[in-house]
Amino acid sequence: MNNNMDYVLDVKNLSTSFISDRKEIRIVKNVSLRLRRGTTLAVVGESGCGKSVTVHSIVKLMPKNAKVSADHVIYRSAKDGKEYRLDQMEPFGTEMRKLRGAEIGMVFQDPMSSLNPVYKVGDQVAEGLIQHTGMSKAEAQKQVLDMFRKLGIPDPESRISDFPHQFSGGMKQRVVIAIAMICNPDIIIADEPTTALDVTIQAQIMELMKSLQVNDHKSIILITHNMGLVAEMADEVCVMYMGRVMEFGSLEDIFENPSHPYTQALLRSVPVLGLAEGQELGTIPGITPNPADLGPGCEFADRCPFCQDRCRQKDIPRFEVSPGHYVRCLKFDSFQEVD
Amino acid sequence: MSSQTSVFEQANKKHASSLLRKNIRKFVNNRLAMIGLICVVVIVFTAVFAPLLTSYDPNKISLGEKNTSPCMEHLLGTDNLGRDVFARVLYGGRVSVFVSVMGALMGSLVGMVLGSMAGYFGGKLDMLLVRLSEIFQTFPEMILIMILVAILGQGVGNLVLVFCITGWMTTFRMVRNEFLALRGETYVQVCEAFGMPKAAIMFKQILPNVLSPVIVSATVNVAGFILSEASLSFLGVGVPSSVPTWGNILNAAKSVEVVSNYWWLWAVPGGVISIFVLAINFFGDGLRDVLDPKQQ
Amino acid sequence: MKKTTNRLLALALALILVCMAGCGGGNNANSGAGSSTPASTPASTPDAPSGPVEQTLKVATTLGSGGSSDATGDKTKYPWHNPDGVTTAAMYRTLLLADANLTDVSPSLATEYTVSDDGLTYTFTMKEGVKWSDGEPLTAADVAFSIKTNLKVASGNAIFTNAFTNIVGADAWRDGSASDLEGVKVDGNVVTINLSSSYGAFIPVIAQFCILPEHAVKDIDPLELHNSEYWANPVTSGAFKLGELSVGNYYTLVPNEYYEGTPWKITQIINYYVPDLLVAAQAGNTYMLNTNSPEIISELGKLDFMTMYPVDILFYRYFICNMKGVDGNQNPVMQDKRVREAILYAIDRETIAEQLYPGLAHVLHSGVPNDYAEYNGKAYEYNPEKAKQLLQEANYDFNHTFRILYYYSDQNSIDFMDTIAYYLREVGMKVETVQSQQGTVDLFQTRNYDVGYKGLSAFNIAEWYGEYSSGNSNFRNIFGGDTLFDEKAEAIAAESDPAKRSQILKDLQTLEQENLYKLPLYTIGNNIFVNTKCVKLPDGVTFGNPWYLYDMDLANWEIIA
Amino acid sequence: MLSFIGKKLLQMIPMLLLISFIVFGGLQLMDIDPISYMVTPDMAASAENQEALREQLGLNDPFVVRYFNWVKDLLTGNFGYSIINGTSIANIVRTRLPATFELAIIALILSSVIGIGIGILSAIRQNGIIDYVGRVFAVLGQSIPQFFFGICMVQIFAIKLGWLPVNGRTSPGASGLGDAIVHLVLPVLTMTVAMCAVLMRYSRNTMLDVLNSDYIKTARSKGIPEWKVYIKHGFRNAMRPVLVILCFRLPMLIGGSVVIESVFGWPGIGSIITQSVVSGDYPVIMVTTLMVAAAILVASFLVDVLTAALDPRVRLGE
Repeated sequence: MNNNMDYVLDVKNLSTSFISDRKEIRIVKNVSLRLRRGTTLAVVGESGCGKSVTVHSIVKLMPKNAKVSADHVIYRSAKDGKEYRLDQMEPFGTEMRKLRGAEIGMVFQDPMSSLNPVYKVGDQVAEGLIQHTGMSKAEAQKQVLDMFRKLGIPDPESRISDFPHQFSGGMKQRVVIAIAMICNPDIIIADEPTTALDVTIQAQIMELMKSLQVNDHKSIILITHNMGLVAEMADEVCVMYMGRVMEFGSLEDIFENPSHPYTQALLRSVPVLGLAEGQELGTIPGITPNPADLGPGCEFADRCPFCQDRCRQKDIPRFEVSPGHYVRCLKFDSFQEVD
Repeated sequence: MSSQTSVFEQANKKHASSLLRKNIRKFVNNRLAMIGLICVVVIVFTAVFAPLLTSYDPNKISLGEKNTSPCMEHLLGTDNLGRDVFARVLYGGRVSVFVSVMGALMGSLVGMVLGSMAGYFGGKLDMLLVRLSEIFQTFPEMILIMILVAILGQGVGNLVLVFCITGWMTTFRMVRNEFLALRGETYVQVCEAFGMPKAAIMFKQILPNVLSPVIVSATVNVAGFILSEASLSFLGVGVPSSVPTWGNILNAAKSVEVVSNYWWLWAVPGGVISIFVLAINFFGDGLRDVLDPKQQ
Repeated sequence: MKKTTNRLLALALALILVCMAGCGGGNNANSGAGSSTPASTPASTPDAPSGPVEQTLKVATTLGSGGSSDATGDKTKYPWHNPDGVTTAAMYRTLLLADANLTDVSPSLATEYTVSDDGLTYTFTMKEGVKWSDGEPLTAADVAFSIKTNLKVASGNAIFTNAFTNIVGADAWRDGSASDLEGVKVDGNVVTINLSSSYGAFIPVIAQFCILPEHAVKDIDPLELHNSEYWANPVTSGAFKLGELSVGNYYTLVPNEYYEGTPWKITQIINYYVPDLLVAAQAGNTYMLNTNSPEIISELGKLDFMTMYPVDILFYRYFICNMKGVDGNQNPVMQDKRVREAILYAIDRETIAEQLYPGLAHVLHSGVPNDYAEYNGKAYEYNPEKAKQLLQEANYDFNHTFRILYYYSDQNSIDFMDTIAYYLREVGMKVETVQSQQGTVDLFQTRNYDVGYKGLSAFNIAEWYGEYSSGNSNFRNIFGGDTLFDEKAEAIAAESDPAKRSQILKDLQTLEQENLYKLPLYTIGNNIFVNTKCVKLPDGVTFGNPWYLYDMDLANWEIIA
Repeated sequence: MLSFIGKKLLQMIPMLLLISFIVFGGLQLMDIDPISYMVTPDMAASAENQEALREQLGLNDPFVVRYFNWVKDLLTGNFGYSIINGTSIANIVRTRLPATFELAIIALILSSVIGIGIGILSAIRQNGIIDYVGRVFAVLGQSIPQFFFGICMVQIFAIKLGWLPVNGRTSPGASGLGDAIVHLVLPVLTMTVAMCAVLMRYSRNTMLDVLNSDYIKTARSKGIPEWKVYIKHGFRNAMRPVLVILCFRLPMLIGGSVVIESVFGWPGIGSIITQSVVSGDYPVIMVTTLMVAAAILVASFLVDVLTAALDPRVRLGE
């Protein structure tokens, strides 16, 4: 575990639960994942599977009724070569704040509501920069201009003093990305960055993100339910279902050799251009269960065609089916169990 | 195919009933809201069944036993004419609660009808009604009420009317805005394409969507009107002073002599007014949490 | 970021400025109103009184009492309504000054007066050297002007109208057909008044009649005199004149340097406008007040610094029956005398008086109070059975909603009406009590009632009987212009011989009890309270009817704390 | 921005005209004769003279004639005279409007500062002590009849303890800020309590809404300190709806002054309106309600301008 400088983010057994109606509901369960420096990790799954909660738990932007615990959440900074234990930091303390924005940038799902309607976009982008570097407003503005140019926002000199409502959705998302990028962070966490956008704009934004990763050597966590995007963007994929990582592996592992029944079903449901006549698009039978009603055992058991009695008895361990390819399914209990 | 639909229907029903159950549970779990509901129910109940709860006539004068402090015979004492305070507060509640509840209901009704019309038809009618509501809102409520009372004269029915006239604007705006938003929805257009009568579309299809906030605002109005009734009594323009209402009973007890010597004469009506208003507010808050979570 | 902070700061500043403008504006307006007064007077008046003033008498007026010109606190009192209170006595003088019984008089502005044997000619000789507070001389012409003006005002106490209409040529002067009032002549410092018919109470009325300055009032339309802006800064003839008027708050009176009499020991009077007299007394903001409210009396009784002086006055409370008007308006319900009688029998007036107005109310059986020698002893005792029987005899429709109209808005009156309604319901009647905001119109024009609850603070007993007269422009609308009482009612007003008066009174009493147009309930006494911890009253001062002007020896009142 | 202000100002004129017509028309339906009010039955004087006065004051003219005369007079700056006590209405307005505004504005500022402050604090520390105490206070303040609260305050602080004057706006022989303040305490307190309650609840709820919004998350993701998140991103956005509710509360504030002024003998416009409504003094009702309506329109106009300043979407006309 000492050559781990390669992993910019290392999460071990992260669990999050919410307290509602005086009941504790587990939303994220023992999630472990690692983000390799300069690569993109895609977290995929149906809506409500805990993808967003996972990353929000990592950066500790959680509401007060959430309980987060983890064996460790380690961030390894390239700037100073230090390891930071995120799980041991105060959510809104100085240490955590120093990392947020500066080392970990975030892009949220809905650009329409992610920008504060009452401030000029330039100021909003510059805010983080000024906070972390203490530079003057004028200097910051200059950097913002550069960033706008880089992100392909036309006419940045005048747009910089416009208000969010004067921007289109795609442009707003570029501004949000600018906010995430302005301090030159190592990691960008993009929480469904294109869901709220038009298809053509989606492609532009994704291209932009890809180029950031490749050219600026950023590490990206991409949260999405769009398998197409995953195929295009990701280096590694983490498939989640009901707060659990069902399968984790490289892009090839997942797409060429999907092992978990859920991953297989997920992939079958992706529309492919030139679908042969008579070939049906797969659906996953049943509906997503209510997290409060889940029993023990595999969360996917109810919808799984391979389900056996033993699947419903206790939590399913992880099996490493090939190096770096983990599956949480008893079908693979012949493989080595890792925790 | 048909079995599948029925499955869906069942699922829907199950979902709906579980939503209702969830809402009820949510409401029941809100302790303040439950206390509020219980208080409101108890007070309304005692007012409605006043004759069963007390044998005294609220207007029965017995000058020999005036200003008796609470005792077994007169649970809450008597006033300066020897009338039983308990009976007066019970019977007074009938009028006060009736006036405020009716006022709020009528106000909401007027607001809903005008709001639906303004929002659905839009155009000049909308502009006219919006202006009208703005004018009504520009007037200080108390002054408007006083002028209206001066025009209509004092009386229980008139007060209901006055509350209705002064209380429709909030509902109107709410309903109108919602209608404006929903008018363009596909389902409304489908209904129109089917040739459904306009009134049916307005009241059967769109209106149910805005009922929740309207109900909440009506409850809040009830609380406000109870207080207004008391203030009007103080200014001498409320329900005629010969009719026992909470406001009139409290107003009769405002003199320094009563305040310092006969606590039960002001504490009882004052307490009942405050408890009822508090309870209504708690109840309304709870209702809002359940029915209308986004509009806190 | 910085810019936003600036903007927020500016916003806060703006709000504060708006607030200060609000306050500042208010203060300016006040001092403006205040300083305009001292500007016209020499330096003796302190511009804004500073520090404690030694001899300051504090009194108070209730805000919002209907029918009073100073009810809103915009101006001082109009002295031709009720010439009552310390402030009126301090500001205005009459030709003669009445004693506490309002009957005997002593010289004031007039040094002497004569009455002819036929009682038709009065002469008043004016005191020399009297000046108004603005330095102008007060002359006999002012007296003549005041009487003439009073005949033309729209609002004023009826005692003046009733007396002055007897002056020769009064009607012609009032309707404008004469350019002068024939019966009033001025000759040097003598005023001569000729009456067309004798009027017994002429001298007592003159003793209530404040003389106003012709030079200051002549340009004001008499019809609007009662609410003229003039009263915000009037010219006075008494020992005091206006110091400062702070609208809605208070006004102060300061010594009038043109006052030729002995200066008062008191050197300042403050009249506060208050929402509640009792609270003002508790807070020490009024040293003197009068009340007939049992609640206030009992509360004031708890303040050891307030001393009570009960006064016995002719303040009638009674029902008037709406029967028929000269215009043909009919209300058959009340036309049956048995119904009117039944109402008197149905109400336990003794108990009500005892319980609601302990020690204050005295039950009446006619216009003659029970302790008068003329009282004939006839009484309507509480007898609900008899009431029921009478109603049945009269074929009274028990489904008829019997409407009682009243115009008092104090809690005592409301309680009283509730009690009356209760008693009438007990004999099987359906009763509704209606509070009216505009008594005169509702009682005498709209007339949508069966009986009306009315009060009369009578100057003398003749005023009570004057209401029966067919010439009474109000009562003829409900009594049908019946001439039954006319002769006797006129006689009691004109007659001044005690023996003859006594006989007329007895006759009137019988006539009244036979007809019951008015249902007498009770007379209500009054209590005057003086803060004797702060005020030292001179020996021998007696208090009288608080609605009228009389000699309280105010000049010798002293402030001791 | 200027055209925005101009547009709003122009909109006020027809509003005022319409209000004046409605009020005037309404008053005609009012069955009150001011002359009769003025002369109580206890003190009835000559009926002929009263009729002459009625004629002179034009009370016998038809409605439309009176309305146009009135508007004409108003436009030439002649506000007319009170029928009841003959005071020039210009005088009434001049002396009394400032008093009412003084009360209303101070109560407004105080209740805004306290109400919004506590509301926002309790939103930030949801379910904390401030939140709890604030909510209890809010709910109590909203449920006690104002006049009764006022009467009790006078009894306690002015009579029993003797700390404060019982009524009025100034005392004779005293002047300056101190005098003004002691007179203001009780009426302002009474007014503030109810107003505060509403604002507290409302600003707490809006602030909670705002704190749950995405841009707050964005702001936090930048790593800026929490207080900056609250003040810069939260407060300013929460202020907009609060300002709107504040604007809607203004009429209530003035309306509330009707009761407060009666309780505390405050020489403001509210007590005059009460008196005029009761006595049918229509010229006074007309002018005072118009003044109040105008004042409220101006206030809501100011709120509009403030909203525009706070929210570029409104300012730039979306």
